[in-house]
Amino acid sequence: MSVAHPAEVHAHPEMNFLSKYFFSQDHKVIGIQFLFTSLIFLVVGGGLALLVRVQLAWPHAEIPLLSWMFQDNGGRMPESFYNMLFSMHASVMIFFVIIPVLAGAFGNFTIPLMIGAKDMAFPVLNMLSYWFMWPAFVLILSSFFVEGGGPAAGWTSYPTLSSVAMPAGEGLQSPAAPNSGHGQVLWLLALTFVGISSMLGSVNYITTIINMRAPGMTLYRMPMTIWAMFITAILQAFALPVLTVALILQTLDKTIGTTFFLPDGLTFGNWITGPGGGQTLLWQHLFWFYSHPAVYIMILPSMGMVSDIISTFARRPLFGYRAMIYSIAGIAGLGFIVWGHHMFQSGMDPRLGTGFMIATIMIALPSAIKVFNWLGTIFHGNIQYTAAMLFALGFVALFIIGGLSGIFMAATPVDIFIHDTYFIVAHIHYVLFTSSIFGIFAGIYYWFPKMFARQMNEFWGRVHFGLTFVLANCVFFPMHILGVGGLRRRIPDITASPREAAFMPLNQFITISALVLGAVQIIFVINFFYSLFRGKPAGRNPWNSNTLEWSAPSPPPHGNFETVPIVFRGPYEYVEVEGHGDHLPQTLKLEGPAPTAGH
Amino acid sequence: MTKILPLAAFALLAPIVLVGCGSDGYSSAIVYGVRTDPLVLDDKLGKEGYEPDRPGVLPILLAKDVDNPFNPMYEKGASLFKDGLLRDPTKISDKDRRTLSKILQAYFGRPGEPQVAGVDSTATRILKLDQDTLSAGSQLYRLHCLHCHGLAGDGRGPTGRWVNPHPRDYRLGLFKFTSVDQSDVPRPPSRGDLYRTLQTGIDGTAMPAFNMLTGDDLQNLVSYIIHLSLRGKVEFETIKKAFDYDPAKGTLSITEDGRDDVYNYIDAMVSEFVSLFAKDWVESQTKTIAAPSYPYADFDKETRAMTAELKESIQRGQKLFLGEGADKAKGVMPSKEEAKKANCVSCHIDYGRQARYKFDAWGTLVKAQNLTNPIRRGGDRPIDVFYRIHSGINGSGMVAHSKLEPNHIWDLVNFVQTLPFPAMRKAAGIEID
Amino acid sequence: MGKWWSILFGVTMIACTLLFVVSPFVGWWLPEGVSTHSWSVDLLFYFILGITGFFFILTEALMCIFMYRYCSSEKAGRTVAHAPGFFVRTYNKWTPPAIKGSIAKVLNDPHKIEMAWTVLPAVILLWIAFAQVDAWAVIKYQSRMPRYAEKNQEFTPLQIDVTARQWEWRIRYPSSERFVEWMTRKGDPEILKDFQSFAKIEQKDDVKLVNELHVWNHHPAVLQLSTRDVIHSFNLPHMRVKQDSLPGKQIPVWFTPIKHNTIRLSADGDVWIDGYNPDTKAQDRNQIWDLSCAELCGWGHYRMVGRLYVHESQQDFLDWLKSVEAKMLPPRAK
Amino acid sequence: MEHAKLEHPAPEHESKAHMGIPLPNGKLAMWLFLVTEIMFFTALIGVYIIIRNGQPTVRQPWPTPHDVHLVEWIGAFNTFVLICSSLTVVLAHWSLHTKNVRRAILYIGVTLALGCVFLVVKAFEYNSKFAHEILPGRIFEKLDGPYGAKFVRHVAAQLQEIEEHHPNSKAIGQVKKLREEIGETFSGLSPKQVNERIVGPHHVKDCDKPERSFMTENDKGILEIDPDLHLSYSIPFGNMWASCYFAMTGFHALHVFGGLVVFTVILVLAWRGLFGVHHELMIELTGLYWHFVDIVWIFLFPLLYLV
Repeated sequence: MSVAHPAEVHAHPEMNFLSKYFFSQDHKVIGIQFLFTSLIFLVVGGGLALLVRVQLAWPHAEIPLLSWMFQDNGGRMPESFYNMLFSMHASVMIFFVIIPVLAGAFGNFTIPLMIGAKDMAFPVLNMLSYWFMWPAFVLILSSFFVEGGGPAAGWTSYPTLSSVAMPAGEGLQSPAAPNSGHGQVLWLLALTFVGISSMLGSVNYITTIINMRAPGMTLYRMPMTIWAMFITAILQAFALPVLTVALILQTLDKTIGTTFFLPDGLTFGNWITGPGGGQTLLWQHLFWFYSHPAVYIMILPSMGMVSDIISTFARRPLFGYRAMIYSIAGIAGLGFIVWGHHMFQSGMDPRLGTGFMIATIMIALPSAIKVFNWLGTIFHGNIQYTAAMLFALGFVALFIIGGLSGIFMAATPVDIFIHDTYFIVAHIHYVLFTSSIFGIFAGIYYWFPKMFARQMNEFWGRVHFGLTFVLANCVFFPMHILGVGGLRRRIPDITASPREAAFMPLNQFITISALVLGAVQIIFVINFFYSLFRGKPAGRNPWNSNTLEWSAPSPPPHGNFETVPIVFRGPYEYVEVEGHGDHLPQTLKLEGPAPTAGH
Repeated sequence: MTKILPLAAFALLAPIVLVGCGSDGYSSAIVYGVRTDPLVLDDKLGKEGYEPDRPGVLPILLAKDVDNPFNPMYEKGASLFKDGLLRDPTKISDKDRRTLSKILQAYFGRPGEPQVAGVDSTATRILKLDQDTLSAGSQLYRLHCLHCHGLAGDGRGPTGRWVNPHPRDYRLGLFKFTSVDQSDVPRPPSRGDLYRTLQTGIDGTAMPAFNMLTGDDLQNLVSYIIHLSLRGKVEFETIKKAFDYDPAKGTLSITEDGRDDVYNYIDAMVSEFVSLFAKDWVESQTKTIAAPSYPYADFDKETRAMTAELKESIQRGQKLFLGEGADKAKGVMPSKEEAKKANCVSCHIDYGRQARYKFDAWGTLVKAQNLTNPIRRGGDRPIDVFYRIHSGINGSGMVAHSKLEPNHIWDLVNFVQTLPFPAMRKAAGIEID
Repeated sequence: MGKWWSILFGVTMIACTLLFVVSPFVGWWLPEGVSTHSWSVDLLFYFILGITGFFFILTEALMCIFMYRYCSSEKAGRTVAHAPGFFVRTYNKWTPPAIKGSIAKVLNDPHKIEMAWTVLPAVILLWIAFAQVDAWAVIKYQSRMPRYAEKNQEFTPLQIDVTARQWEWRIRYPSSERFVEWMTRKGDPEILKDFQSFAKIEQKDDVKLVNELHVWNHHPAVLQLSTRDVIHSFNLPHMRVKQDSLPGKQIPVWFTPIKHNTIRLSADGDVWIDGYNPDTKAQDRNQIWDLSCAELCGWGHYRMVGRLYVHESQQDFLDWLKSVEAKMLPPRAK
Repeated sequence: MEHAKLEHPAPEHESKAHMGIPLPNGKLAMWLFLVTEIMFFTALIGVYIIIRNGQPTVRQPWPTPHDVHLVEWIGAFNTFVLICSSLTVVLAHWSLHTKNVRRAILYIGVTLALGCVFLVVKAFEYNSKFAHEILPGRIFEKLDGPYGAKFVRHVAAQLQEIEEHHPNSKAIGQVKKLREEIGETFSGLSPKQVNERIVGPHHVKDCDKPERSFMTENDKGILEIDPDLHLSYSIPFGNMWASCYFAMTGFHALHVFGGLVVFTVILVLAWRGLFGVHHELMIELTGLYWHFVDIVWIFLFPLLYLV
């Protein structure tokens, strides 16, 4: 990573290579570390997804390239291997890509810069939050190679499939599935480490945002990115410990013979499990108590970043700035009382389902407000179609689909039919791929100049967007149709049921689109690395953006700002002022009466 | 940046080229291998009472696994082979192995193109061993059975070692659940037995029901399983007969030194075995037990209560079950002549609740079923339980009780069906603890 | 140049919409609903589809129009000259609106428009939420479960015990004798007791089958769902029924079919086949109704597929049940 | 709201280094950390409450403290110890606030000692569980299942050991008789009957009553005669109880231990002469944490020992 650093960096001559790039306490380096490791995992997770798709489209054929691994299965992929693929795809994407990139990379990089602080409140803690990810990386990757293979009980890891164990002290193998043995234990430990890392990060973010803002940076002058990161961190602080407890308890179930999630007397052929008394639904409650807010942890930062980007490139104040904040807070608040909507068909008391349904449907409201506000922002704007802006607009266009399809699932009677079908798969991918990942791409294109002092190639960025946008819809939109047809998810061979076999042509179309979509991302990778070394040098503020980070040098030195910035105005005042064009940075102090930019 | 263009174009095209590379059947590279796991020649492999295998460590008798110090057979490892309880086919010389493989392939083809050569047309017709049926069966087997039962029907597919009881190894020609008369010699099952097993699955094991497949598909599968079983048994007996273990060299070699024409020697042996075993199968198809009529009326129509004759039958069944080994502590004593006949409790200790582990014909550890558990692997219809008692369970140590009087078998059936359910035990007036 | 992007967005979204329009005609759509409550589920589905479809088209259309209309002529990073517009007060000055009249008053007051687009969806969403409470209650609330015919009930439901295991459905029916008693003797406390004990206590003459669920038309069936190993999900897509079965618990599920799909193959034989369409009086692939597992339950999850047979009448069902019983036992001596 | 005019930056902004609430970063972070800890223990305790109230029935009740060798007064003593330590940590903070460093060190020392007392008592309690095999995965329950045979064998081995090593036990006669009845093949008595012999007919839970009992009203179980013998017996829901007990008290003990490490560090600092009034914030934060640990125990004690 030989990025050309301006001279300011050399003001800290005591730092050697190791402490500068590896054990750095500088929030920007930590953010970039998060970004790089997570992008590597993005490749891993994407590869797993493509394998899943190949198996789905040609379930009876030999798997190209990998068939040598499966000679003893007639060249086909064993079903347990397929289950591992999608379980690991989801786990990797959620816990090792989206959350670390959004909260870890962008959170770290943007928070001190955008609030005008020198660094995080606790730089050492910040460094630890990155290095606590490493045990998780090692554990999750090693789970592929242990006896029985990686976990295959889905990313939700429902007991008892995931947690049935041999009696204490008789090995970690599981009678329920080969993969639920060693691989599952490693998965549980990996996620515990991710949880610790996120928890350290969230405490740090909240403290930093509350206490380290630059003079004049009142709460209502903070950019949406910071608001989103702030609320995300609060979500993490409250929800993560519950997941940690669930993970620890399941680990104990699997290793020392406790039975929190295991009823007694389960029969698996010759194995009949011993004393029990636990409840399987308990895991689901604990898991979703975290993992539903986690869905918002995975989308809110993207929403924040997209708000910033849209406002910048539409050259318009963000419409309804406060409404945006309240709706983020509303989503987060409601997010804590709707976890049961994942469990409508789970055997939970159906009367609880009614309550969860009403709360869930109301979540659509703040989401709708946000969409309308984004539309309001580009209305009468002067839209500059940069790659970042395109991804942000793509986010809005496709988040609408993801949001609207959520209403189907929230409606309990309709959920009876579409629960555990491809409709769910379509929904989560519209929210997580075409929204969160689009937000991440937008953020990378937008902040790349600040991170590396060079600009990414705009032309290839737009090509990347155009192809990704079209192909993502080719991949994920037909899944709605599969779901409406009642195709179950998580099955490697849809020909097992004649009703489902009818969807084969659609499935093959999706797979081909997915393969091309995967290939298109190579454009991004090449563009990223090419620009890293050869990109056009960027000045401080290539986008004429108003927020604070653009008033720092590119890349910002250790300590970020030459002088402590003083904030005079809100982040989105893209209004025309005599002598300033429409670029009114937050640090700009105007003579005369104050500007009153509304929204 | 111009360099990116061709790269991107390549990247876009690559997946399209990849699409549809694989074929839907076995590739021609896949052939049946000559077996490598030991031949179990005797089931007295060790003392009773070992804990069973754990998931993931299935074949405790795999030769390399006996060398594993954690294997319970480790201490006896070497002597198992010396004493002739096991024979290790990995010791066959490469040349002989190639010869055997070639000959077997000539008779049985490969998974993509299975066949059974060397049997007469009657057998082919009765057992439906024609090539069309077999290749249809082989395709289905690849999709539905292979991952547990393995390519050669050896029960060692990729997921096979993770389930307990282990998937059946067809290569001994022994099948557990038959409705065929087993009183004199162990016989292969009828096609109907295999069909029913496929259709209903085996409760209490990882064998699921396959009744979402059509009847024709199941018939094709039955044929293919017969094919695998024939091939396996021929291979087994050939290795057992033709190759002998030389303790000095530690190898298996051709038994008769005088013959230089190894190919013809093995070929003749294989040819003989194929027609012999096919005959066994054909014979089995006609030896189905004719179950005698059921003598009792079970429930009173009006009150839905057990009839007195059913109660008596169940109580008789208990006495038959306990036989001579009846426990004084339980206060149950059978009459002399009844006691001699069944005596199930000698294996199903404490109604199977405290049964001990034993080795079966495949060299795996099994124990007599815990009959207080309602799961009946051979099927839970009364007629299924009747067959189990009458014809036993091949290879497992459960012997055929075909000498028992039919009515006594029905008594045992009634008792065994009552045993798992406390409410029914109470109604029938029997106590088990 | 920038306007091109709005066209890309528009075309993609139109393609997506078209897919939803076309697929019902290709057969990629909701399977036929054949239970009494399936229509209420479908109605809600179509209703939500209508509302979300409307808002989808509205928002995407607005977005594409805005993207087309407000494309900047300046390159990224340059400041631009702002055209006067709604909602924005430029520096120290309120630009007069372009639209005149009463609509303009609303459009130009951001408060009002924000209130409008908050309250309107809120009302619609709340309405959706409350509209479906009753449909949900009928399908799932145990208080609405059909019970043994006591006072004001016409008939006793068929009761079936369904046990899931990796990877099949093991299904237990009452014997034909017992079943006839249930159906004919109403209000008898003895029979009530027997009826209620069915789910908890197995009996010697119970009929057990694998993967084959038999019920008959226009009669409620109550299934007592349990599992022996991991979580499975009982899924009858045509009946709009889905319910997870939990280890250690027994969960009732019920439905009433309104169409049958099973006939006797030959007049006096005991072979029964499904896939019969009573409307067209012909065999029909779409009339094969599957009973699948919808919750990941291990590597055989995908193949955990059984079949649902709906007989035409109670008599047909009884005949079938007797034919199965006949195979369980050789003929009785007496 | 949108129309609120953005006021000119007030003069105090320029004088302050940054904005924020009047709390040191450390204290704010400590409170946030405690929030996460509260959620952690809420989840644990919630799990316990749900399981405790979820499945048990009259036939198969949740174990009473007596069933699982839990002594109320020991728990109460520990609660008292922990409350005292909370007081001393407050006093330490107060002493430092009033610049009395020596007394502060003394109080910290006392707190450390009290914390150690708590852990030592806990260790004794744990030991009694280990001795009677009240451990997750080791407890027998549901004797009619496949684990019945294991239970009988386990008891047979224990009986043999008692005969060899405790020949003077009051119940040695019954022990010998039971072993004889179980027999060489372990098939003489059913698991439920063995269990009844051990705990006596009055203490058998409904779900473990054998269908045929050979004990009369006057017979006493082996453990009734000699409660000190280490014999396994059936505890319905015992495994769940042990799971919850060890998870909750175990994580609490880990937190206590963490606190003790901090106190030790403070004492080491003091020993080296580095401790002084500038550590007030540190003591305050440690105190906050220690109070939290204390409060958790105050929830755990009644939930486990009294309810």
